[in-house]
Amino acid sequence: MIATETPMQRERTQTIYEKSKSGRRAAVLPAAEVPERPLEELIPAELLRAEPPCLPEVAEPEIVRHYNRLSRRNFDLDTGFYPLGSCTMKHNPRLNERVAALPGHARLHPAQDPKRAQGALELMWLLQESLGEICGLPHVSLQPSAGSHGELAGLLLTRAFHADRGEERTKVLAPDTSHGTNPASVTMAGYEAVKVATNERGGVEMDDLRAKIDEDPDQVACLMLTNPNTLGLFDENIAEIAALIHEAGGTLYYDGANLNAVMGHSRPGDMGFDIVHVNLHKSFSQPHGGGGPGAGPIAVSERIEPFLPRPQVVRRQDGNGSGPVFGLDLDRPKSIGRLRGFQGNFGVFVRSYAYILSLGADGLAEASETAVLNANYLKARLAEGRAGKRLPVAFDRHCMHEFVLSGKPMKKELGLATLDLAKRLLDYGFHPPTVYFPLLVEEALMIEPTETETKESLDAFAEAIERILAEAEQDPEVAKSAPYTTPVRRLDEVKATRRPVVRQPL
Amino acid sequence: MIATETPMQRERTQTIYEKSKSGRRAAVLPAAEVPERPLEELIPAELLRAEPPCLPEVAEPEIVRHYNRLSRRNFDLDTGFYPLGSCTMKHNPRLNERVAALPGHARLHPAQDPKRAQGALELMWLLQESLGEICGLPHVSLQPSAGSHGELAGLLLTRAFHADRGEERTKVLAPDTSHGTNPASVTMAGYEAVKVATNERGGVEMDDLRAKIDEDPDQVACLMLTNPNTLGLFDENIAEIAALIHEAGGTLYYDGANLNAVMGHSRPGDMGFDIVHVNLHKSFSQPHGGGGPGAGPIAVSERIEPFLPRPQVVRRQDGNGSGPVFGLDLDRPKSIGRLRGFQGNFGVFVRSYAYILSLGADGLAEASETAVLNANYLKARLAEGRAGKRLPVAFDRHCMHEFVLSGKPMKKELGLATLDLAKRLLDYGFHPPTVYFPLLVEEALMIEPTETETKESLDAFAEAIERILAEAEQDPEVAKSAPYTTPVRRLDEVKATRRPVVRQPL
Amino acid sequence: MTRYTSATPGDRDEMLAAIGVDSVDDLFAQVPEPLRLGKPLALPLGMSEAEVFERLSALAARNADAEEQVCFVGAGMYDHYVPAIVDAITQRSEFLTPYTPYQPEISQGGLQVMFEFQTAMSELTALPISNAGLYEGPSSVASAGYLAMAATGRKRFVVSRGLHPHSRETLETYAVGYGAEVVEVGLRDAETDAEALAAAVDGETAAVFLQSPNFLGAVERVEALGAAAKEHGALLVVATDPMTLGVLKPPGEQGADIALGEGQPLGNRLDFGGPSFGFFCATEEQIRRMPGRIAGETDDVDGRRGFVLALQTREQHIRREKATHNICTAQALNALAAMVHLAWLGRGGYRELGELLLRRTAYARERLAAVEGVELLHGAPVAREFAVRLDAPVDRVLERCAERGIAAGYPLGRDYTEYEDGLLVAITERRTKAQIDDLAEALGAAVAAEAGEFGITEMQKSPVPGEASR
Amino acid sequence: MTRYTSATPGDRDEMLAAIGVDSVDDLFAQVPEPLRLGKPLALPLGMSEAEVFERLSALAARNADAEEQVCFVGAGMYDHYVPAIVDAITQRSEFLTPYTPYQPEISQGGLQVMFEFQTAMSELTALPISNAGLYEGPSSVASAGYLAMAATGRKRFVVSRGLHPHSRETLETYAVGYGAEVVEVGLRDAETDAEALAAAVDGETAAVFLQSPNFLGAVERVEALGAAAKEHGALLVVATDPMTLGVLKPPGEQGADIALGEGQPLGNRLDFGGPSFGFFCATEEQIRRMPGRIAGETDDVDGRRGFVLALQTREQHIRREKATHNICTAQALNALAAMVHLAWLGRGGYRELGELLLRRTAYARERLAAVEGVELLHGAPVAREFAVRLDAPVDRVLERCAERGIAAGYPLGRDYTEYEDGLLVAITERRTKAQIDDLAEALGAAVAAEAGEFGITEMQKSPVPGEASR
Ligand SMILES: Cc1ncc(COP(=O)(O)O)c(C=O)c1O
Ligand SMILES: Cc1ncc(COP(=O)(O)O)c(C=O)c1O
Repeated sequence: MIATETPMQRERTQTIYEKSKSGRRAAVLPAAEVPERPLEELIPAELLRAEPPCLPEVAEPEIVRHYNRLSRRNFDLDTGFYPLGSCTMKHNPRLNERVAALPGHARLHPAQDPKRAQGALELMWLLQESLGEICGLPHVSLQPSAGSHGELAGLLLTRAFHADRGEERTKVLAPDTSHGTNPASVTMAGYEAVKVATNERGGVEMDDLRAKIDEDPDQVACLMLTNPNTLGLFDENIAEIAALIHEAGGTLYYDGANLNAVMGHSRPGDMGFDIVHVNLHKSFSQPHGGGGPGAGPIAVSERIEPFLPRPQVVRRQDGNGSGPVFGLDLDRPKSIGRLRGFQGNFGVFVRSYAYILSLGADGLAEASETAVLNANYLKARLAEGRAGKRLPVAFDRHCMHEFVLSGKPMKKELGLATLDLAKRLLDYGFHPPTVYFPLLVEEALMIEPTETETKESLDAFAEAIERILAEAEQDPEVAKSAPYTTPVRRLDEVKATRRPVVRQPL
Repeated sequence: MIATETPMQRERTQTIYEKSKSGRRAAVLPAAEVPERPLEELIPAELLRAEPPCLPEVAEPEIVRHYNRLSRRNFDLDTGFYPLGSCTMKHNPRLNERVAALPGHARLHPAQDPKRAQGALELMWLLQESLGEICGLPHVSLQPSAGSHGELAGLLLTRAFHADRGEERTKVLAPDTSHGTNPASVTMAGYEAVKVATNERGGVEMDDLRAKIDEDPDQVACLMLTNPNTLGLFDENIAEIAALIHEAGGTLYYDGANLNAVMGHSRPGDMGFDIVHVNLHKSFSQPHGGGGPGAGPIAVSERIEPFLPRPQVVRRQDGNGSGPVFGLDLDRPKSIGRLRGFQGNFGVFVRSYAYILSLGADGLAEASETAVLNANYLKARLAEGRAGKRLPVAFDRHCMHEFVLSGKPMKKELGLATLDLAKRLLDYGFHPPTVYFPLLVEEALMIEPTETETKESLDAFAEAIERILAEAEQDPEVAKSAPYTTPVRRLDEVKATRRPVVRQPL
Repeated sequence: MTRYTSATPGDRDEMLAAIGVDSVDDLFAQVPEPLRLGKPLALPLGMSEAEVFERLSALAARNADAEEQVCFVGAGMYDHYVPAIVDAITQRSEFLTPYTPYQPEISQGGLQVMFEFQTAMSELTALPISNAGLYEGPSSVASAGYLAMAATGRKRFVVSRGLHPHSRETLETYAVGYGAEVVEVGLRDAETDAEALAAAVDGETAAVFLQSPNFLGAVERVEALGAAAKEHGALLVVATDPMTLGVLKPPGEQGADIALGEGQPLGNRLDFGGPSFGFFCATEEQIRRMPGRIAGETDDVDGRRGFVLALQTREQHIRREKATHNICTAQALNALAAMVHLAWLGRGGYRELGELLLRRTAYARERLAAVEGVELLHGAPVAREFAVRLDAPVDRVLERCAERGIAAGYPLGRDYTEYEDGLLVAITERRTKAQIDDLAEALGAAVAAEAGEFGITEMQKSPVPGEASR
Repeated sequence: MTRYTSATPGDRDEMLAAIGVDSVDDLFAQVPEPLRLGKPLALPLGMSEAEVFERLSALAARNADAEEQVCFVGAGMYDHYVPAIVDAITQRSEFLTPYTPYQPEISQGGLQVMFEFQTAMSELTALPISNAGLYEGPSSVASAGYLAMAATGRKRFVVSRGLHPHSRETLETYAVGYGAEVVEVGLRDAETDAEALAAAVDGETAAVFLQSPNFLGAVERVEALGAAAKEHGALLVVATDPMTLGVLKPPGEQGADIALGEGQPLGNRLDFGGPSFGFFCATEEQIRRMPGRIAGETDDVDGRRGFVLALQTREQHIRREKATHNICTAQALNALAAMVHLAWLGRGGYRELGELLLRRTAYARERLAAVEGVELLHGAPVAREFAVRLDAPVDRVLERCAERGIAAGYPLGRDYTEYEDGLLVAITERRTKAQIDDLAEALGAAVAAEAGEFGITEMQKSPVPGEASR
């Protein structure tokens, strides 16, 4: 039998270091043009490096080939369906890359005098205004670098807010469905994380919430909520929840990872949230880059505003009537201070602002609508046939932009874990959904199709699931040893953690 | 047995038309802003189109996916070794793409007043000067769009040159090793193509050349020669050949497809050539684009200059001493006229000029040197072992930048045609060499590694050939049914020509 | 080593040893001594990437591109917006760096693109056969002449003066080669003189060449004009602007045997004139005489659908001196750009874009006609480009507009002595109403200033927009 | 439908039928009525691609970027030349559009890049462990604080005033959260005051934070300064500039427990400050306390080599409130850019670039010191950035230089009240000798003009370059 694996599937991967040969290089540098003085004249010998660090020595053609070949070992959104729940893998318009690359953006130094960076500051201000409108909150800071950074910011704001009133609170509540970053941020911000249970409708269990508050209302600093939550369900009790928290004196934090469900339809500010983070790399089409960059701007209510990080982008009416002037406001005495260097991930802002301009008020609302339609349609498709039996939806109601299935019956009846299903999906050319999250659903599969998928994609995905289940009824081993078509298969993750090899020995 | 073909290998390809659904679209257009008058008011009804043409209706995400997926069905130079003889598949620097994309180049209208296109004209002039120096000829026209266009230009120049002297000649000579475009250009330029034989050293058979000239020297308009020729061999008799042609009153045309062998080492002008075309998409790193764009500038001797196409880029000393001014010279009374619109493939000129600047005099010479070294090394590697026996080199001497093997023994002894070997190479991850050309070598394999390949690549290629031959000794069917790992295998080309389906029925 | 080569001194030694020579010079020994250059080329030494970038940026900065000047220049190439996905897709290594798809198994991407492109161009022109693209517009016209000679056995071309001057000149250049005669027929109020055309066509005529919209922007009555060709058995070759075929009756519905043109408006940037591509469509009858690559659909040994280069027996690499054309390397990447642009527009967008151009052009034409010192050069219907006459020297007016950041149009005097006062103004979807208004303002001011300076007498102007005509 | 969505009215009907509802509104019924917005957002309607492009181009045009002004501004981010292959590779869909590699089988590309990056950063810093990157520089400093608290059980940080002001401020912001105290130690002739440092460090100190080259450009004696930390069992955290480690002794060879910094100089554009990445390297001891993703090498079931996310048990998605950090989405693409840039430089090029910076910086420093009205702010050794004092108000001088197309440097007064007259000047390989000479000229002229205007008395200048000092 002749192998039909492609040469790329077959090849043992080599690192760029393994392709290195002494003396090769891609870079030619400009001549120094200035006197070639010995380095020791410039830097004390004991502060000089004896041997340059080991970097690969490879000419340009092989660098290009190396990374091009590596790239083909990735699955990506521009190639196929990527329904990774909670991640909003929506289309990444190339227009956004084009405008981000304009030299006026890409080669603008962050310390440029604001007077000579008016375009950049205006863009940031416009983005702030837009996000504020979308979130229904009056003030925005663009500084946080991602969602988790926004969470930390929100908790530091909460601390400052309470401190300003002479309070010091210790507990932050979050539902058991919350994302891992929520409790991690809580700890990092010096609070104690308190878990709140989920009710049978998939929302916050109100009794438990009340109990957790009542334990010691004065210690409740904040409730962090994702709404729709990670089950893809809108919490029907949100108004009451907000009232309870506010009554206790806490702030209400909105984890905006799921904002894509409600843009132009419902606003966290109107729901009573004080602080919202927005993941520009989710709802606002910043490409995910294999794990970043992103940005996690926060929108806040009036009472939180004084504490926003500095600098803050502001618009001032110029004295001489020549139109507004944009500036960086550093003079914010109550500010929690900086969360990072300079002004944030500006390149991400450009992309997301281009996206907002492209879609506009109408397009954003339509995007959320279609996201919800696509999710409910795929849910309906997966309620049919084998999937309906083996992979029931965790909470059986209309979902928003995503939904969670449970692989529990599949595991019991076919011996197939959710992981096996995920791995077999790879052979069908799909990125699997998020698996084993949220934690309260056994063998969870969290599916977020996003609005940019066609009905045909959704149908094809549903059919693939159906075929995998049919296959498994015949022979569960097929999925249990999957995948078969990828360059590597079922890697030993335990080994990688027990005896970590995290760099190449050279 | 579970298929290990990847989903992309397995999938039946669909055209973008087959992904179309009425009403979908990617483009949103700006509003007209002007009165919405009925079209009939603007254009007589009988000149209006009743139904718009059928174009695919697809939203942007699916367009991106469609073409990204299609792209993965191509083998490319940035992924692997591509020793396609006569094509100089050398590295295509991304720097060149970057400078070509600068708005000052990319958005410059070709009819812009030369006064406001001085940068572009200077660049063209600098490229002309550089190519002139490299070719050893004083004048250059950048206008031809590719090699074959340059050939046609050269023959039209020859005709004009003779006409100017009151002569009309009818025959153009070219060796039997010449590229197909040579005789095709001859016919297109209204000449008769006369074939000259090749001697046992791989050069022009001098007796045959003399005979063909002597038949009727007055009818010999031109000899077209590739030097080194398509066997990769430098014609040792070139001086004598030039003398013979010039004596007969003909012009000597240099097909510059193989210039990559001699840059900075030997110049066609010095060899006696009157007209040279240069393939910027070969020697000067313009990417091949799946079959263009390229450019085929011509360099000519003093006596040919008056006939060059118009417009010609010229440098003038400005009267007021403020430095040179560049212009388009249209006032060329003896010119053969235009070969195309505007000024040629300017974007290609930018890339090639960037390449020349990058390499410089030293780098160009080194490139040719390494090209010759790589070819001879690979030839030596393939003279060993099985390849040495089954695939002997057609002309056993040192080659220049490429060489030709003959698969005749392989075919006789193993039943394997050159085509089979080529197809099996696909499974090993290599682009095959040029096959069945030049015609005078039976079962020819024409191999041009180029200077930008590593020794490791050459070794790997030689090993693959060795393994394929070893495999074939065991079972020739393996190669005869190859490839196995490609999305499709051995397509029916006869059907495609007999009953051509050249567009999608809609 | 340069940065693009990898042979280290160690590699060299090993390679030379394997070859069995002492130095690379030994390999160059086959070049006769007197022909070896023996000295460095008189070119600068190599430069770093950053330096090359700076150098070329400095050159680019000396061009006034369409970002710097609002561009109303057309004349065959237009400042359309090229969608970002066009760049993203054409810059993928997999499309950018391979060559002609000689090995179909590993070239299905490129081949399928060709097939899709052929389908789209065939749809646009309403002719059943399209190739995968030629170099560019004018040389495609010349290629049509070569085809027509082969198809008819005749050697005479009748050409409208409305055909792009570059096309006419290129056709003449080629015709000298393949030995054909070119006869030109003049214009009447910017449209091809039908009577003169009918008189010029005879039984020796291989082809009649028209362009619509023609160089002055006028939409020609192709069908009526083509009757003369039909009558005498000549081919009707129609050059056209591919951005107008969403609204204008396509050549294939007007009796054209061949429809061709400059492809730049579809997805290709201006690039100071190239690279772009020429499209070339024809009737079934001409399929085996077509120039250039053509992809065809077929099956593989397993019955899977695939694409190959079809009808290669027309081509130079098979047929050599008997080939239907000499073209080899063409403009595949540019055709891909066009295909992506067309897919992006889609059926609806393509149509709408055509309408948008028509309406904005009508607006611009009326707007300019209402300007003092500017009048329409002709009253024929136009699609996206039109001609005016100026009451002041065109070059000086253009210069004044340029100083205001407007490239106001193409001076017709460059090619037509009879229109020394003519200016050709082109509209794309990038030209907003505000820019058109600016143009009108600038032209008016420039003409007035020149008139003032040179004391040209003001002419009586028709005050009602749209009624202006000569 | 927007241009990015595909649901046609027909699709919608079919989908709604499958769901069993009449309209999408029914799906939104779960949002309590009062919380439904019920009106359009107060944002403009969507725009065409060309319009968005024009709009953002117009904004970009209002920024003076490093193409418009010769950029001598550094302060943590530098105008290096980013090689073209960096863009080509990072813009490949396969790198640009996937997310974190949770499914290693189809993410080997990204995972291997992380592994290579970790190797390279480990080499640069001479520390054995590197993560795959954090957000950016200053927040990485704060993350080191969090690690140090966990490692030592202590809550006190001693920080050099030479640490980037943004890093100091960010550390303080975070410290308020996780409850640590920050103590600052001042500078002496631009270097961290060794005595004051030794005095500040005590048995409660979790970490000592240094930066070398520090914010004023001075190369610090890290090893000597770090002794105090070692003595008291505090971690030594060293922020550094990754472009200097080809020539400067790396933190790992000077006793650092953690080396970190802003990664922008490696392959990332300025982007008005982000996105870039923070690198974070440490000793073996800290491996299970590291923040961020780490790729590890392993085998698959067939024994094939592969890579996975290693040590995930540190991370928030596994450990939640017990995680070593809260970071999730990081800066993978920026780390890829760095890796490609480093591979492009290679061992030799990286070293040479470091040398080039050193030499050009030395030249620039001497050149500026020789200018009337400019003197060195300190005489400490520098690598690629140095500080001067101006005999005229810095803002006004900068303004004059800006008008000449030069961004002359970073005004130290923004962050250091003690250096109101200070200017920080940064050099990259893009800054040519000619540009440096221009800068000297421009600064001289500006100071003179301001001095003239404001009647500041001229100071005695040391006439010999290099001898200038305070
Ligand atoms: C629900 C939820 N919250 C928070 C986050 C954290 O956001 P980020 O990855 O941008 O830090 C994520 C995404 O990863 C998420 O899905
Ligand atoms: C030897 C030779 N001559 C001429 C040509 C024709 O050049 P082009 O393809 O640029 O028209 C080629 C290449 O294709 C060639 O290899």
